[in-house]
Order: sequence, then structure tokens, then C-alpha cells
Amino acid sequence: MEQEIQELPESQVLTPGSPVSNDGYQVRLEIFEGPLDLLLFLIRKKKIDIHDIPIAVITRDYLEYLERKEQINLDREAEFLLIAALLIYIKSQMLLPREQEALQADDPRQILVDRLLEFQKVKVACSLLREKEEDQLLRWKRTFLPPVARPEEAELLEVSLYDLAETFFLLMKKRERENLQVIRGKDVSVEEKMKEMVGYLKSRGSMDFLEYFSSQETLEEALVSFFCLLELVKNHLVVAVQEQLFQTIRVWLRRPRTQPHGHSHE
Amino acid sequence: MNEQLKAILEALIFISQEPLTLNKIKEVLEEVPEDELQAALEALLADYAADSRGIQVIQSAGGYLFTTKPEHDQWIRRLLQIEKKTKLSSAALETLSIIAYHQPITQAEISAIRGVDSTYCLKTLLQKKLIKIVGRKKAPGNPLVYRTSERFLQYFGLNSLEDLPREEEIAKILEEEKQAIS
Amino acid sequence: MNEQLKAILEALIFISQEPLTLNKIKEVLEEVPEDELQAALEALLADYAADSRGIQVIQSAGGYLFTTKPEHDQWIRRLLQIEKKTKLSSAALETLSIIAYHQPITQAEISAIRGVDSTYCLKTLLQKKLIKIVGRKKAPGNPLVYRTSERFLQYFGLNSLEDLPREEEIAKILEEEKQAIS
Repeated sequence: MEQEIQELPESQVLTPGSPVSNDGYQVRLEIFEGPLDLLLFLIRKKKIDIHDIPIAVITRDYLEYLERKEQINLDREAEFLLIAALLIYIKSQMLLPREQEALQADDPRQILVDRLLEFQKVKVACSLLREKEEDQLLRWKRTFLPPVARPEEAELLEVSLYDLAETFFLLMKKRERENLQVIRGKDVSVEEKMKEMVGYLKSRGSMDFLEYFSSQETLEEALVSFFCLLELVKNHLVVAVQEQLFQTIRVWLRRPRTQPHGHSHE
Repeated sequence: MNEQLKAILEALIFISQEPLTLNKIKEVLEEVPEDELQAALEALLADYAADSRGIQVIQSAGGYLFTTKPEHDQWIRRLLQIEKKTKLSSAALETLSIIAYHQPITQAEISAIRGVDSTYCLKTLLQKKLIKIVGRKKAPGNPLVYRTSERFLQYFGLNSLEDLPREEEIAKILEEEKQAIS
Repeated sequence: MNEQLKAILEALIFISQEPLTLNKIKEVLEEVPEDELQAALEALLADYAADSRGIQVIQSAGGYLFTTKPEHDQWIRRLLQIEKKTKLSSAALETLSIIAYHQPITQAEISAIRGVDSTYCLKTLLQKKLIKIVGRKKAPGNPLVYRTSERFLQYFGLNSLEDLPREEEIAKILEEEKQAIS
């Protein structure tokens, strides 16, 4: 539920009067992305005009939120303190007797107002982008090459041995967790396994290696299949493609090149 | 209208994993006059606009791409046995939108607008390849400068940066909110 | 005929990496009576049988799968060639980054860092003109020495090699945050 907590401030800013803002004491400092977020929240809650902030009131409310925390984590909350200091500074400036009507440009609050106005725009842009994100996340795109493509011509990202090894170790960890550490007898020879894999590839066209790996009966067999894959890649008999890190590895047989590859036009 | 050309375009968009740009189409079909290409492309888009289809052509990052429709998300997730795709955290989204509107921009400038240190968010965004480093600013310390990437456009389904919500649109929403409060 | 069901089937076949079997379809759409599924599937197949389409449904390994048509093969190959040309493989990128940070450098030195033979990657990078040969090293065998090119700088928008992100900077960005905010 962490995500929901993260999204709270955004919805508060956009929909004033949300259940959380009615009961201020339920709102914890942690849910605010930063001090400006908190300030905007307070301004909304009190229905204050951003161009004419009653600085004493807001400063008091703001400090109340900080005080509600038993401990201030300096790494995380230093920025909140910084704005608190700014608020107190502005308050003290406002208290100074002014000789004549202060020009608006001299309003000590201006620096804060400018920042809040800018930040407010960012928040709206965020909510608009969020809508677009949500729409896009519901749309699915193909992330694999359809069968018509000849993999050896389309080599997207050829996997490095490092990727292979990393994938392998992740698998091993997973297997360990599954308590499959029992290595049973049944000797599996590399040659046989390699023949089996090539046969599989010939009949099916391609292979999802993670699936193949996990379908092996024993850990030993799975291990052997991994070393076979390395061997086959090294000898350029197969091509292994991983579209994204930590995604599965797809394996195809490499077709012998009948002619040196001619570029259509370069 | 050239039906065969339309079919070829359909196949090309189908095979692409990234939005297929008009430039690439022209490169592939260099023999075909551009106005014929345009006509066939428009006819294809019109075909796919029909409500009854399960796939759509979207325009994104300056190109064309097939996607499924949002309303079919649940069935696809059932098929692939995948959880809902995760959204960006609010902090990352905040950082990203500041970069989008203020690019090129440095880490210090982003943090100043947000009022919070944004280093960690930059890491997330760089790893997701939604932003990229594009050089250094000529300023004390020569800080690195960030921009949004192609993938940023794709991620939000934007055709170009021009498609970002405009200032006026944002101002209008703020005005409406203000009215709602008072 | 249930148009919406037909659309869902289209989306499912589109997104499926392996031939989609009727059993799998039934699993996903368990609420739908089988005869309705059958009817929708047949209607979809009929739609796709039309000559004017660029995509077809084939039945393979007991399931349904979208593929392009053989007669469009030449165009598809052209497109894949073009896409390949514009993309750096991760192996090539790895090699390029080593050259960028360790130049001037020889093939053997690169291969030693990567732990794999890098000859092929060097060829790709030379073809893309991202690196250049700048002479030979005074060492046994007089191996060729590589450097990044002008085009490399342009490609990444750098004024000079000085502008490459420094190790400490990347380390700072990539450094795990001390407290988990998420």
C-alpha cells in the first residue's frame, strides 16, 4: 500500500476537501514530497489566496506539522527545516515597522510566492501527465519479434555473457529458494543435452530459455543446459537475444550464412 | 487507393517494436511517391479507427505503433499473468515533469524548484531511460545537464514535446481549482 | 455475433508471443460460453482472411498467431535492416563506453576488460564511425589503437571528452539512497 500513500499529496492538492484533509491530524509529514507540497496543502486547507499569505498563521501551522514528528531525520527533513527558517525570516521582516507603503516588489513574501506558483504549475502538469501515463500503461505493445522476422538478421540486443551469467545466478537463487537443491543421480552428458536443445530449437523455432531452464527435472540437468547454451552461443550455433535486462532470453538456431551479408544500401 | 500499399504499411507497423516514423517508411518504400504513401497511411488509420477492432494504431514519438486498447487491459493481464504495470512514484513524476518543461536543466535547478534533493529520482529516471544526460552547463562546477528522451515521449504517448500540456491549459486548471475552493 | 468478444480475441492473439490455443483462451475468458467463443473466433478469422490485409492469422502448434504475409517479406527485411543500422547492440555500447573512458586503447585491452572478444563490436563501431583507428601501439604485435571520433561527440552532444560524466558523478547518481523514501 506504499504507493497509495505516495499518491496522497497529489490528490489532496487537486481535490481540496478530501477525507484526509478534513482530519488534519491524520496527515503525517511523510506523505508530503517536500516542504512546498506541505505549504501548498496548508494554503489549500485554509482557502488562502496564494498572493496574500497570512504568514504568521501559515508559519504556525507549518511548524505544528514539524513538531508532530518526534524525531527530525536531518537527511530527509532538512529541506522542511530550511523552508521553516525562510517562513520565520519572512515573518520577522513583516513585523518590522515600515516607513511608507511597501512596494509590492519589496514584499518579503514574494520569493516564497514565486516558488509556490511555479511548484503549483508542476503539480498540475504532473496530474495531466499521470492521466496520460495511466492510459498508456493500459495499452500493451509487442515487445518481441513476430515469427516472420529472421532473428539472425534482426539481432536486437545480443546478450553479453555477463547478462547470461547474471541471469543464471538470479535463476540459481530462485531455485535455491524453491528448495530444489536435491541433486539426484542420473548423469546428464553435455553432448546429449546439446543435441536435445538443438532438436528442440529445430522443432519449435525458438526457445524461452528461462522456461526451459525451470522445466528441467533436476538442478544438475538445469545446470548442464545452461552450460550448453553458453557453448552453443560461443560456437555461433545459436543466437541468444534478451530484449530487456531481467527478461527472458530467447534462443534461435543461427542459420548458416550462404553469402556474405550485403547491405541493401549504405 | 492502393490496397496493396496499405497492406504493406500494416505489415511494417505490425513488425515494428518502436513507433515507425514516416521517414523510415519512406526509406523502406523509396520507390513509392510520398502522396501515395500518405493516402495509404490515412486509409489504414481510418480502418483501424473502427470501434470494433481489438488493436489500434497510435501516433507516438513521431511514429506509428500498434497497441491494444485500454479497456482490454484486464484480459491481457490474465493471459500473460502479469500484475498491473507500476506507475512512476510521485517524486519521480514531479522530477520528470520539471525536466520536460525546463530542459535542458541541471540537478541543482530541479531540486530548487521541487524544494527537495532530486538525485535519487534522477537515478530512477536514468535507469528507466526516460531522461538522458546531454552534456554540461557552462557554470561553476560544470554540472551535468538533463533532457527527456525518445522513450519519454513513448511512455506518455506523446508525439513530440509540443504535445506536452501547454501553459494555458495548466493555468486554466489552476483557475478552476481556485474557483472550486472559494 | 459479439463484436466486443471478437475485439478481445484480436487483442489476445496480438499480444501473445506463442500460438494462442483455444484452451488458453478459455482459461482467460472462462465466463464466456464456449460456443460464443467459437463464433467470435471464426468471425475474426474470416475478417483476417480478406486479401487486403497485411497481417494474417496462422494456425500453428495448435494455436493462433498473427504473422505478416510471405509476399511482404522483402519490405520487412528492408525495415529490419534499417532498424538494425540505427541501433547499437548492448555489446557495442559496452565496448564504446570502454573506449570512451580508456582511450587510446587496443582490442586486446578492451577484450580483457569485457571478458569477451570484442573484434566484432569494433567493426560495428568503426562502420558507424563512432570510433577511429589512430595508429599502432609500440608493443609486441604492434596492435591497432582506437579512439572515439568527432561523430561520437556529436552523437552524445558533448563538446569535448572532458564533458563525459565522471566516475564520481555517476557513482553519486547511482548510489543507493540512505533512507528508503519509497
